[in-house]
Order: sequence, then structure tokens, then C-alpha cells
Amino acid sequence: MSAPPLLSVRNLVTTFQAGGGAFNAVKDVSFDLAEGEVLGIVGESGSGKSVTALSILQLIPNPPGEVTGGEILFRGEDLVKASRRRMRQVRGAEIAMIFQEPMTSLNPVFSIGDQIIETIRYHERISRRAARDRAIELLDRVGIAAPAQRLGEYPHELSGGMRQRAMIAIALSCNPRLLLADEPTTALDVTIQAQILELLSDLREEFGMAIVLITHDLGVVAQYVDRVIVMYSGRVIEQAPVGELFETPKHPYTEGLLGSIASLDHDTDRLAAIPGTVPSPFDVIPGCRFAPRCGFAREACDIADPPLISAAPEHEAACIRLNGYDPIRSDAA
Amino acid sequence: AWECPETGGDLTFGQEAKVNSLDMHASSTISTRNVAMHIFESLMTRDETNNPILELAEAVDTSEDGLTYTFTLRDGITFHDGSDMTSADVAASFDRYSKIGVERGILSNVESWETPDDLTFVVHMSQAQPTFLEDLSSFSVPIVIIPSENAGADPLKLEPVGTGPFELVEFVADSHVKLKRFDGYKPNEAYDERTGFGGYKVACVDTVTFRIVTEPGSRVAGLETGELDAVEDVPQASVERLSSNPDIAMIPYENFWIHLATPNFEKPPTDKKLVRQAIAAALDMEEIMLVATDGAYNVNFGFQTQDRAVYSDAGKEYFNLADPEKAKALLEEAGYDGEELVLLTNRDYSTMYNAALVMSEQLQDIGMNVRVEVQDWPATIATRNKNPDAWNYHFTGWGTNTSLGYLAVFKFLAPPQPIYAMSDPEKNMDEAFNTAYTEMMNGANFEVRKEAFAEAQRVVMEDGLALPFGWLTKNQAARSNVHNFVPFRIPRMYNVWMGSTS
Amino acid sequence: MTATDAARGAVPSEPAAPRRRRSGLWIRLLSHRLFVTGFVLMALVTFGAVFADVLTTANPVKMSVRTRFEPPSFEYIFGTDNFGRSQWARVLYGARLSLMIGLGVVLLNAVFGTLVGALAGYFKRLDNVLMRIADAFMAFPVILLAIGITAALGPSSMNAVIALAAVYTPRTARVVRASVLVAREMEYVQAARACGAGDWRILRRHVLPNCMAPLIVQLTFIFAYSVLSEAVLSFLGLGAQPPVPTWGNIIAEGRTYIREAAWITLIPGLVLAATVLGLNLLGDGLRDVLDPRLKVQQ
Amino acid sequence: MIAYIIRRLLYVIPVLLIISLISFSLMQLVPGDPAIVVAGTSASNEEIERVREQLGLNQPFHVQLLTWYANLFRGDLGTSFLLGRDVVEVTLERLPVSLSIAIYALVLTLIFGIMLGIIAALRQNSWVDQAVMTVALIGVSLPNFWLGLILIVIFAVELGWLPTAGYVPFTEDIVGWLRSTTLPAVSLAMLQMGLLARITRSTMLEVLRQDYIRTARAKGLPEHVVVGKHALKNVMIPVITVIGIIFSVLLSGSVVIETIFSIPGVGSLLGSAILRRDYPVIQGGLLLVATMLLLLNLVIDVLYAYFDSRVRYDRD
Amino acid sequence: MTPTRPLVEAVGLTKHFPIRGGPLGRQANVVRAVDGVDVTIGPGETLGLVGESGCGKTTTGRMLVRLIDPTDGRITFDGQSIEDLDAAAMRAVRRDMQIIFQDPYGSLNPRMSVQDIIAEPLEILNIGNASSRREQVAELLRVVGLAPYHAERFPHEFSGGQRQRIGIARALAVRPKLVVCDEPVSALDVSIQAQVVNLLKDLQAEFGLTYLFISHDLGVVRHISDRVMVMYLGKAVEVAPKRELYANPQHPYTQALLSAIPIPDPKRRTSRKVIRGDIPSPANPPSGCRFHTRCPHVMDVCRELEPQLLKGAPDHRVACHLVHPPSTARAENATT
Ligand SMILES: Nc1ncnc2c1ncn2[C@@H]1O[C@H](COP(=O)(O)OP(=O)(O)OP(=O)(O)O)[C@@H](O)[C@H]1O
Ligand SMILES: Nc1ncnc2c1ncn2[C@@H]1O[C@H](COP(=O)(O)OP(=O)(O)OP(=O)(O)O)[C@@H](O)[C@H]1O
Ligand SMILES: [Mg+2]
Ligand SMILES: [Mg+2]
Repeated sequence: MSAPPLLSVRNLVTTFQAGGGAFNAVKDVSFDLAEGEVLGIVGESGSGKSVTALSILQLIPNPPGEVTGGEILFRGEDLVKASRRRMRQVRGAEIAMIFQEPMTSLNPVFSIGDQIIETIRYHERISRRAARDRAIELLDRVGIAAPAQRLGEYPHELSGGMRQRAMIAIALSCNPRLLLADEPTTALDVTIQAQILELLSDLREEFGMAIVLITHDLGVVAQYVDRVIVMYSGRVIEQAPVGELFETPKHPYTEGLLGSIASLDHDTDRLAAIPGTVPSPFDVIPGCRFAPRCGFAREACDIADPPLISAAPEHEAACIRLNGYDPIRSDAA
Repeated sequence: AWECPETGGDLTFGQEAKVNSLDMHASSTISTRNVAMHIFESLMTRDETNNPILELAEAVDTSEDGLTYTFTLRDGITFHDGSDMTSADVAASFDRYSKIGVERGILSNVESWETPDDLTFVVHMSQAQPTFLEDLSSFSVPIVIIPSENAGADPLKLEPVGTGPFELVEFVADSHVKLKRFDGYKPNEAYDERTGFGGYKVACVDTVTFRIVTEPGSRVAGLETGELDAVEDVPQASVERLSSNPDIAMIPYENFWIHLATPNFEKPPTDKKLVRQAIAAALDMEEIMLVATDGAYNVNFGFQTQDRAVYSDAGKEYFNLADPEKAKALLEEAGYDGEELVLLTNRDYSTMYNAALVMSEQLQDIGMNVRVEVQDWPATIATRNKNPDAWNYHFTGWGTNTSLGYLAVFKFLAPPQPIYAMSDPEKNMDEAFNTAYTEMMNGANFEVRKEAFAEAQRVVMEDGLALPFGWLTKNQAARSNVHNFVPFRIPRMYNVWMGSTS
Repeated sequence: MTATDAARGAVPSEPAAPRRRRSGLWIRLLSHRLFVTGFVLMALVTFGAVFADVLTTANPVKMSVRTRFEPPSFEYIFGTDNFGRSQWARVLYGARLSLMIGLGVVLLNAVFGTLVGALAGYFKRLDNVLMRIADAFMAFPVILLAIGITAALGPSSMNAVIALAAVYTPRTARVVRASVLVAREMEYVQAARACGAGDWRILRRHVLPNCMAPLIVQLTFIFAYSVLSEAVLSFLGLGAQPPVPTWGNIIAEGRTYIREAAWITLIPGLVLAATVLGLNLLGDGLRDVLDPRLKVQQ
Repeated sequence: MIAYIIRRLLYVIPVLLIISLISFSLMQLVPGDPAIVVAGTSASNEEIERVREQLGLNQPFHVQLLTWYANLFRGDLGTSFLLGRDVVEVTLERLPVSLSIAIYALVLTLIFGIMLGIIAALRQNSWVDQAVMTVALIGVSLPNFWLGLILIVIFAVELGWLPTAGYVPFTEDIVGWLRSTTLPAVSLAMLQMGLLARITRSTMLEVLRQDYIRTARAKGLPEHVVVGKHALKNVMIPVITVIGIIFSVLLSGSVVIETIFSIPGVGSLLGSAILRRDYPVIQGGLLLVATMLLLLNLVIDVLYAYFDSRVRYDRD
Repeated sequence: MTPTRPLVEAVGLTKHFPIRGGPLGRQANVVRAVDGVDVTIGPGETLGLVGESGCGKTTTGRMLVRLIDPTDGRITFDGQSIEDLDAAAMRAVRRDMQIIFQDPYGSLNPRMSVQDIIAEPLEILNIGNASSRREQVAELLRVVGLAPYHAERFPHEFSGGQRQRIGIARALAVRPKLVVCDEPVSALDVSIQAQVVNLLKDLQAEFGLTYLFISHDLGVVRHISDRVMVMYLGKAVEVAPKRELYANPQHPYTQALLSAIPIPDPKRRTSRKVIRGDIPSPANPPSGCRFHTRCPHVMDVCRELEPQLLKGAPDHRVACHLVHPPSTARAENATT
């Protein structure tokens, strides 16, 4: 890519203090994001997806958490080093975020109008009237009917889909360049999920912002994302353009994930399940953290955690198989 | 006549007990009397040495046969509401008292009264009552004179309108009672000076506030900080400190009451005379009184003080023996077998409470099985009167009935007092005491009656009809700019003045 | 094992050392600093109460005119009172009674609070009636009702226990009811019901055990409040009857001498405060460990 | 909302009935006899009997109860045996005193409790937090009657800053009122202050963990807005609900505190009524206080429902 | 389908939950959670039940095993009518019907050991003695892919997937014929979901189980079911064998549902037909066809007349006026 990336995360490490010890919820995570690009982050629960997103906005609750290493370059500026004041300017205005639970992410005691208007008014010195008009416009844009009335309503008076729309309206209120969407549809029904994802997709085209879309639904990834990062136990284990990832996954975990999906349009007798469970962040695993569950694991896997290795242009994976160590493919097993 | 050296000022008095009502006819509590006796007056009252004197009456004439008393009222007396006092008011007051008055027993021999004219009030007796005037002048619950319009009031609901030197400004129950000088007051010109509740009374201060401060510590502290100008019931423990304070004058009132316990004649083991005697023999009164009062006491013997004419030391040989050996011997003789002895006391009067605890201790030392039962004062009275199975000794104090008459002290032991009326009123009657008591009340002359008093006292002591511990000193105190605050049975605020300097 | 067994997977290869649930709880409790502080305080007070007769040879009710108002010293650790009694002995024996009364209230609360709470929470029919009665009891200010009941029954330590139990039981019942309402709706209850488990079994096996944590926390605080309230009742003369010492009546008796012999009032007050503090700390610790989501209860 | 209020009101009725039943029957168990108190200690048995008849104390239980209810509906709670005055009148006369002190204590509790709780929560685990929480814990553990005695000695007697006892109505003299009520209010408030500080702190910490706080931060709001607006309002809602309880406890404490400070409030009225077997005052006073608190809680519930849009009106 | 007698047959299942309201807390309205649904499952068959949140899937499942008493409708289990059985009689039937829950955390009592949890149904139904139960639990653990030593542990020591296996073992303990699986994998990660789904399939084969499989994941439902029933707002809108349903959805709602699911294949990015609007509240369901507020093909008749679930293709029933125009519907109805 010729243009400098909008966001460039370099070797991010985020550490939590918990249960008397420290662990890295996110370790050595690096990725780039171009203007207008949609990046998907997939991975199992606890793999560090949310922590990555929150680290970008410097919203890791401290204590117990802290970004302990790496850089987060947003338009060339390292957000890790940015002052609190600067971060407040960035948040909401340049990078916005929406969350999984629309019910709990909106403050129950303020009307949604309040919550949109305050964002606008904090970032832009405009009158309350103007902010209100903008809020109505935004609600209309995210597909809320009768926006002027809805402005005065409280979150509990809205359905789940409406709430998520309101959250999106808040996120869009200052025209951010980057939207971090942390599982924005997991709590919603399929039909509503489709509405929201379509809306995001439309808005991206309209506003030209980049999106980081966190999900564990590979279907969503396949449909809405340009490039994918697969995380496992705090690490990026594979990243590739979406087509390539689904076509030729390089990491056994990614393969396993793809195999786990029950298809909608053809019958399978058995799903290719990955055995075992995700390790707890406290488990000490000397080598590759996926090795205990991996059907291809070799002794070498237990010695060192493999780094990301380039498999193709823009496609890298953290598996020693890529070093030609043991070119066994899943179909050969 | 007497004149106020200085007039004006607002005096605040820290009073121990709560005032529930100012109805002087219907309330017998000391706290009511403390306040109400500034507002009301009666036909007769007592002087400084407790002799009957005339108050609202100018003269009283007793007929030969003792069946007719004719009172001549003082002229020109007005009530706080401005109306004149006439014999009609007196008759109305007597009417009310005879219906609801606490001590209306003193009128039991009265047949009728009449008001021949405005200033004459005549009482007709059905039977001679030698102590009638003494009774009438009692300030225990006196027949105070109220305007006839108020005489229909229900008990405790009397309008506080009287003829006294102070009139009511404000009464906030449990907080304070505020009085101010009654400008229409007419002092009794027959006297030059205040004496007892009567005499020449003048209100020197503008207002008097009786502030209820039940915590003894707070009363003392209030006096020290000057919030209070005078207080009653200073704990002995604080006396020493207060005495060294030049701004404060301690005013001890000695022999305020006699501290004692009365036995239950029905419940074992106190149904046995020998046991009662054993108990009397065991007790060390010095110790009891010291702990009970922290030192505010006199262990003098007798149901009257030495300065009184009826004083006698008959029965002294049974008092304050502190002889455990003798006590044990008596117990043995009585066949005492570990029956529980219940001391019924209360916390409202800490001296009674303390005395019971010490007594229990001393009795345990002679091997008795003692339990202290603490209730509040009204409940102890109820228990004493209603529940003969629940107690053996009831702790109380007798004001030695200065107000009713010196001899009357033994009224508490005589029928129809409830302690005798429990299961069988007659059963526990002590013959010897009864004979002496009858003689004492009806004896032809003072000498006879005095003799009878001594005999009664001896019987009480010998038979253990009551268990006196000693005499209590009530500590009052005042800031030193309060003058002429002389202790009496209750605090008097007339003829008291506040100096601008101390 | 068949071929499918391998695919069933998820069989950890070796059994880890069987962990005991209880020991884990104790480890967590003992690493809770405030809990340990509370534990130590309570251990001291309890020790004093249990071994009162060992710790002092003095008789707490024995008077001695010669030793009135001795200030604290080697001979009289906590001084003596106006009766010349050893305050050290009185405070120790007072601890015995205070803790016993607190314990009595806690036991009654545990039994009746659980009973009423469980019935109300589990059987919707009873809920309304029981909770309205509880509301009525709770509408009265605590001390006023307790005074009313002790005054009605007559002052004694036994009646203080009954009065305080009556005052606090509705509060405990509410706590139990709240957790029963939650536990009742859990899916494991549905699972048991799906097997035909009766109400009694569900209550005993599934609902009540899962209400224990809030109940234990609540009871610890009830213990603290009972000790405090008992002191108030004794202070007013409605608790244990003298000469039996309780902290409340020691303070009440000593207050006349607060300026001349402050130790009489001061020391039992401090011991009382330390006990309540200890219980509060225990309650906090238990709550943090057993049931972190519980809020501070009244 | 209206339906909700009406329903809450209707709930109150059975509770009131039970309250009145409790207040009435409680005092029927009392040993001792008010007639004796009224008749005076030296009265004879016949006199006591006469008084008893006068007061209706010789009637069987159910007759007394029914009479009491009948009078209750006429707003007549009877006449105090000892004060000779209407119970409603004396209670209402005393109520402002107790209420003024309880409100003063409540204000102290709210201001300091909430402030300390918030400070501690914002400085979680720092020395400030530990200091505040230690003070709060100690406050929670101090017996109020003991504290009252100690405060009198320190502030009234030794330092002489404040009066030892008594009460000045605030209608007469605000400064005097403040001086006379500060020590009682502090003695009363200490425990509740500690409690509230703890509640506020834990609620605040809880709220700060909520997703919507993260949202507020993600919107770029400055910390003072996040805490002062978004968190605070959510913290205040549960705090409002405990006001009723706090108030009840404060009133409850007034029995002892008013006795110690010689304050003519409801607490000392009821306290001495119980000690003197003044049945009508005990029954009426308890009933009035409980009813008042019940209604207060009702108002708080309604306010709560009003403030907290999350409350579902259709649920109990 | 096969002419054999169905294992369970429910007709006109209805559940109305009262909503209390008004000042007196009287019943103000009802939530029509399930409103006249027929369910038939043959022995050894798996019926998939899909639909959006709140459409009544759980309620239907629970009514089938009488965890909830239906407001109306008849349930025949294994030839026996069970809707009126009392608790004692029901207990005998309970052996044959079990349920697996969605929440792997809430469905296991945290205070009971795995041994006690799995043995509980045996204990309640008085099967075996303590030692035989111990053996059975060990065997069950093995069957669900856990080890016998796990019996001594407590639920909190297990991961979500493992807990779900424990829940399955408990359901299997009494060797039931019918198992209602209420979203057994929804709370699990994809990789774990596959494990559990495979396990359920294996167990079905091994023990000849009959499943009612509730899910909102149409992929999983397709994978495990023989037939699928789609519910919308308390009504069944379409029932068909799975191939038929996925290949040829007839009801606009089924179509929308299928179209809304993102296909996990980046090469097949389609611009999808997204239906608009929110799901109405089951307390005030729309008149006529309940889907008419969101239906892209809505006709006037849809607003007034409620469509019946009628047979189209063999075994394919649809409740839609488009498929069965009202005029013909009556006639067809007569013939079915
Ligand atoms: N506030 C926190 N305190 C302690 N640990 C935390 C905290 N937040 C996250 N973690 C830990 O960091 C790890 C990564 O969590 P993260 O929330 O990023 O997972 P995720 O991939 O978003 O999972 P999910 O799909 O469940 O949202 C987890 O092990 C989690 O327990
Ligand atoms: N106990 C109950 N009381 C009142 N309403 C209930 C109750 N249980 C369920 N409902 C309502 O009935 C409707 C159907 O609920 P049900 O749980 O069966 O839906 P579901 O299809 O299982 O949804 P989900 O996918 O969210 O699990 C919902 O609107 C729900 O709110
Ligand atoms: Mg996440
Ligand atoms: Mg469900």
C-alpha cells in the first residue's frame, strides 16, 4: 500500500494485574489499517479482541490493566504517548467506538438525545439547537423513525436494534475517521443484525471511515470485511485479505474455525471441531499456545512460540508449518 | 417588708425530672410541685420549719367541738387572669379536689362547705379530725385555689391559672416550663419575709425557666458553663469539683429523705420475722449509703431527724449492726433454706438502685440467695402492689412526710396501704404496731402521740417492718450570682434575686 | 474407545490434583486483610468471653467499698467502678453476655429469617402476606420496636434476644427472599424440576444452599447490630439485669462518673466499638469473598 | 406512573393495619398498670380501681381494641394518661423537634457520606481511600449513646463550645437551634454516615465498571463529566432508596440521644411513655412514627421511580 | 414421514403469561408467548425450532416436557396424554423426557459436585442405589467425553463447553426418549459449539434419542435436524424437512431469516434483502398475519385474516396467504 496507513498498531502489549499475578491479555499485536478499510478481528472469547480495541482508545481500565508496550500510530501520532487531553479529543471525534451490549452501553438515566448532543457539544463548539438538529439528522440517518420524538426517550424505551442504532448515531456524531465496532450485533437477532450490518456498510461508504469490526461470526467476516485478523489467546495468529483467508487458511486454528461452521446450504455429517478449550491466560504454555489443541503439533511447537511468517503477500500466519517444517495439510491427515 | 435588692434577670433552673402536668390537684410528682408551687397557692401552707401557716386565708377559726372551721380570705387577691379570688373560687377548688384530688382522703371527714360571703369559707366536719389543719396545709398535693371557671377540668388538664407570684408563659413538656413575674401579685403583708411556701413572697427575677435536664452530667456541665443558673440533684461525685469553683455555690439539703426498703410479709423468706431480723442484723448501712449516694448521706437513726420534736431513738439497737455472725445465727434459727430473696429496685433513682446492689452483696455474704430485680419506678410500684410473689424488699424513699405531718411517716406501713392488702389484708397485721399507730393518730395530746410514735418506731425496727438505711442529702447548687436560693423541700424562686456581679 | 470418542475430545489427559472447595475459600478469606483484622478482633473478644474465668480471678459482681474508683493500673487493669468492682472482670463477663445475646439473635434470625424468606420467595401465594407483615415490622424504627417489645415482655437478656430477633428477622427474611427469588429462576432448578423434583427437595438442595452466602453475610452484620442494639437496651435498663454486667449497663452505670472516673464509661465503649468493628470487618470480608455482588446492607 | 403510585398506596393499607395491630397488642403484654401511675404512688387500691375504670382499662382486650380502632378512624388516638393531653397533639408537637434533628443528621449523613464515598471510590486503593474507609468503618462501629456522652464531655463540658443539653426551636433562633442540635445530630449521624460512605463507594465503583461509563469515556468526555454527570446520577438513584432506611434509623436513635441530650422530641416522649406505661402515647406514637416512615418510603419509592427510568412500574 | 406413531404430539399448544397492571395489580393483559402451535416429533427424529428472540421457542420446549403448564392444547407423549397428569403420575413420564439448557453457567448448581448433579435425576426417580449411581455417573461422563475423576469436581472448575457436557450427561442419566435442547450451543464459542453439536449427534445415534432442537442459528439447526419449524411471535409459520425448507423457503419470514444470515463465504457476497422494522411485542401482536408489519409482500388480507398452517408440498406446511390464498385455503383445509 502506498498511502500511509490510518492506523498502525505495532507490537501492542496490554497487561492486566489479576488474581495476584500479571498476564498479557494482548501480546505483540501488530496490524495496519488503511483509510476506509474494514478490518475484521475474529477469535474466541477471551482471545483479546476487545482489549485490543480498548487499547487503541486508551480505555483499558487502569487498574488493573495497562498498555505496557508497543505503539499505536493513528495518522502517525502515537496514541500510547498522547496526553489525556489529546486522547479526549481523539475519542469520539476521530475514533469512535460501539459496543456489544446496546442495553448497558447507553446510560439508562439520560435520554438518547442528551447522550448524542453532549458528544457533539463537547467536541464542537456549537449551540444546543444546532447540536439538537444534528442529533435528529443522525437518528434519521441511522434509520430511526420519528427522530425528533425519539430524542427524548430513554434507552429502556427502545428495542435492542434501536439502541444499537442510537449508539451508532453517537459514534457518527463527529464524523470519525475510524470506527471501532466491538461485536456490535452479537446481542441482536439475525434479522436485526442484518439491518445493523447493512447500515454500517452503507455508512462506511457514505462517510468513508475505516472500521474495525470485531466478531466471532465468520459469516459476518466473510460478508462485510476487507481484511481479517485471527486472534488466539492474546496473539494474532493469522492475518490475510478476507478471500484468501477463507480460501487458503494457513494456521490450523483458522482451519479449525472454518471447519466448525455448520453450513446453511449443504449437509455435513460431522463438523470439524477443534478439540479442547481455549487456555486460560494464566496457563503457562511454553511454545505455541495452540499446540495443545492442534492436530499437527510437533515437538518443535512446544519449544518456542512461532512468530508471524509471511505466507503470501499480505498474508501471514504464526505457524511453524509455514517454515516448511512439516508441510502437512489438513486434507492429508 | 422585704424588698428585692435587685430586680430583673432570667433565671434558668436545671431540673432532674420531667414535668408531665401542672395540675397541682391531680399530680403527685415532685417535678410538678417544683413548678406548680410558684403558680398556685392554697388557704394554708407550711413555713420554713414546716409548721402550718396561713396563706390565702387571713384567719381561721376552729369551733370548740372541732367540727367547724371558718376561714377568712385575704382581700384583693387576683388570679393571673385578672379576676378576683372569692370564696366561690375556694369552694369550687375544694369541689374539684374532693373529686379528683390525689390526697382527697384528707377530706373524708368533711361533711360540707359553704360560702356565707365573698371572703368567708366554712368547712363542716362530720367527725372531728385533730390533724385537719395540718393536713390542709400539706404541700404534698395541696388544695390549691383555682378560678371557679376552671374547676370542671378533667384530671391533669387544669389550666395553670393561680394566685402565685409567677404566672405561666410556656410549658413544653419534657423540655421546659417558663414562668414570669405576675405583676398583679399581692404579697402576704402578715409577714416580713418569705417562709416555707408562704410568707412575704416577691418575684425579683423577670422570668424563671425550669429546664428539664435528666442527665446528671449535663446538669452539672450546664451549671459550670453558665447555661444553667441553678440545678438540683448534683451527683456527689461532682460535688468536690464544683465546690472548688468560685462561680458556683453548693447548697446541700440534708436529710432530704430517708432511704429504705420495705419487706413483703407474704413471700418467703421475708414472711418470717427472724429472717427480717437476720437481714437487719447483717447490713452495714455506712457501706450501703456510701455506695448508694457517693457520700451524700447521714447514717442517723430514726424515722425523724433529731431537730424535730417527735424524734426518738427507740429501736436503735436493731439498726446498722453489720454483724454477719448474728445474722447467720438468726437465719439458722429461722430455718432459712436458700429461698430466693428478691430485691425490687429501679434505675430512675440511682441511689435506690445502688443500695439494692450493695445490700444484695452483703446478704450474699451471709449465705442468702439474692436476686436484684430492676424495673422502672412505676413498674416497681405496680409489682409491689399487685404481685406479692415477685419481690421481698421494695426500695423506696420516704420524705418522712413533713408535708403530711411528722407522725404520718408510718402511714406507709399502716392499713390500707397496699402492702397489707395483697392477699389477705388482715393476715400480716402486726398487732403491736397497729396499737401504737392507732394511739399515735388519735392520742389526746402531743406527748401521748409522741410516746406512741416512739413505740411504733421500736416495733418497726424490732419486727423488721421496714429497713431504713440512712438519710439522703440532696445537693443543689447555684451560680454565685444567684442570691437567697435557700434549699427547701423544693426549690423556691420567689425572693431569689440575681446579682449583676457575683 | 471408538473413533468417535476421540472426536468427542476435550478429555484432559491427566487428572489434576483434586482441589478442595473449602480450603480455597479459607485461603481467599485469610488473604483478605480486613477479614483477618476482623477475625483477630473477634478472636480476642471471643477469647476474653470464653476464658473470662481464667483471665481474671475477680468476681465481676463482687463489691468492695475500699476499692471504689481505682483508676486503671497494674492491679486493676481497667480500673474499678463506683461499687469497687473490677472493670476488667466486668468487661470480660460483659463480653460473654453480649456475644451470647448476639449469637442468640443470629440463631433465631437464621432459623426464622430463612424460613419466612424461603416461604415468601418460593411460594408466591405466601409472598404477599408474609412480606406485608415484614413491611409492617420494618416500618418501626429498630430501637423503638425493640424497646417496645422488651418493655412489654419485661427486661431481661432473654427478652432482649427475643425483641432483637423480632426486629431483625424480617430484614433477614427479605435478604433470603431476594436470593430465593433469584435462585428459584435458575436453570438448574428447572433441570431438577424436569426430573420431577418436589418443592421441598428443590428448596433444600438447590435454592437454600445458594442463598447461604448473602445469608451468612447478613447474619454477620445482624450480629454486629444486635450487639450494638443490646447495648442500647441495656443502657436504657431494658437488657440483662444487674448486677450481671453487660457493656450497655456498665456504660449506663458509669456515665454519672464520666468526668471523675472516665474509664468506667470509656473502656467498655471502646471494647464494644472494637467488637462491632470486628464483626463489620468479618461481614465485609465474607461479602467480598462469598458474594462480591452484595451491597452494604442495613 | 399514576397507576404505580395508586398501587403503592394500596399496598400501604394492609401494612398500616398490621402496624396498628402490632402497636396496639404489644402494649397489652406489658406488666405494670398505668392506673397506678395516674393515681399516684400513695393512692389506695380503691382509688386505683376508680382510675382504671375511668381509663377503660378494665374492659376485655377485644373491646379495648375495637374502641381503639373506632377512635383511630376518627383521628383520635386517645389521651395520654400522664400528660392528660391528646396523643396526636403531643406527638405532633414533638415531631418537629425530632424531625428537625433527624433532618439535620440526614443532611450531615448525605453530605459527608456521599462525599466521602465518592472520594474514596475515585481514589480506590490509595491511602485516601483507606483513610476514608477506616473512618467510615469506625463510624459504623461506634455506639451512638456512648458517642453522645463522649461528645458532651469534649465539646460541651471541656471546650464549652456547644450547650450540653436542651433544645431551641429553629423557628425561634436558628443559631441557637444549630448549637443545640449539632452534637445530637452528629452522634446520630456518625453511624449512618459511615454506612452511606460505604454504600456510595461500592455503588460508585460498581457504576464506574458499567459499560455506559466506558461509552462516555469513548465519546471523549472529560473525566469530571464522566464522573460528575454520568456516574453520579446513577449512583444517586440507589442512594435515594436508602434515605428512607437511614431516616428511620436516625429517628430510632433519637430515643437514646434525646434522653442523653434532654431534647423534647418524639424519641424521648416514647421512651418515657414506655417506662411509664403510658399506653395511648406508646400506641399512638409508635403508630404515627411508623406510618410517617411508611409514607416517607412511599414518597421515596415514587421519587425513585420518577428518577430512575429503568424501574418497571408493572412489577412489585 | 414414516407412518409410525409420533413420540410426542402436541396440538394447539398455547401459553399466555399474565401481565399484571393497574392499581389493583389485576391481570391487565397477557403475553401471547405461544399461541396455538402444533408440534409432532417422530421417534429418533430431530425437530429444529428456529425463530427470533422472544418468539416462544423456549416456552414451547418447556411445555412439551411440562415444565410449564400450557394454557391450552393437548400433549400426547408416547401414546399417553400428559397435559392433565398430576405431579405423581408425571414423575413416571419424566424418565422419558429431559431438557438441556442454554446457559452453561446457570444450569448447573454451583454448590453441587458433578457427581451429585448427574446423579440427581436418578436419585429423584429412585433409580439404583448409591454405588450403582456412582458407576452410572462415571459411565455417563465417559459418554459425554469427560473423565470419571471429574465427578468430584464442582461446576466452576469447568469451561463452558465442559459444563454443557455435564448438562447433557445429566439429561441422559435417566435414559430419556425425548430431549429438548434449548439453545444448547448458543453460549459457546464456535469451535466448542462444533464439539457439542457433534456430541449430540453421536449420542442420538448411540441411544436412539429424539430431539427438539431449539436454536436461532439456522446453520446449526440445518446440521442437526431432520425437520425444521420456524416460529414467529408465538406462531409456527413454516414446517418442513430441512432440505426442503432451506432450498425452498415459502414463508416470507423464513426467506428473510435465511437471507439475513451472513454466509461464511466471501465469494458469495450478496446484497441481501433486509426486512425492515422491529419484532412487535407478543403482548400486542399485530392483527391478521403477525408478520404483516414487516412483510415485503404484505396484502390487505394479511392485516385482517390470520393465515392457517397448511400443507403445500408433502410435509411442507406454511402459514401464508401468498402461498395459500384465503379463498382456496378453506377448500384445501377441508381436504387435509
Ligand atoms: N478489566 C479486566 N481485568 C482483568 N482481565 C481482563 C479485563 N478485561 C479483559 N481481561 C482479560 O483479557 C483477556 C482478553 O479479553 P477480551 O475482552 O479482549 O476478550 P474478547 O476477545 O473480547 O472476548 P469476547 O469475545 O468474550 O468479548 C481475557 O482473558 C480477559 O479475561
Ligand atoms: N415467565 C414468564 N412471564 C411472562 N412472560 C414470559 C415468561 N416467560 C417468557 N415470557 C415471554 O414470552 C415470550 C416468549 O418467550 P420465550 O422465552 O419462549 O422466547 P424464546 O423464543 O425462547 O426467546 P429467546 O430466543 O430469547 O430465548 C417472550 O416475550 C417472553 O418475554
Ligand atoms: Mg469482547
Ligand atoms: Mg429461549
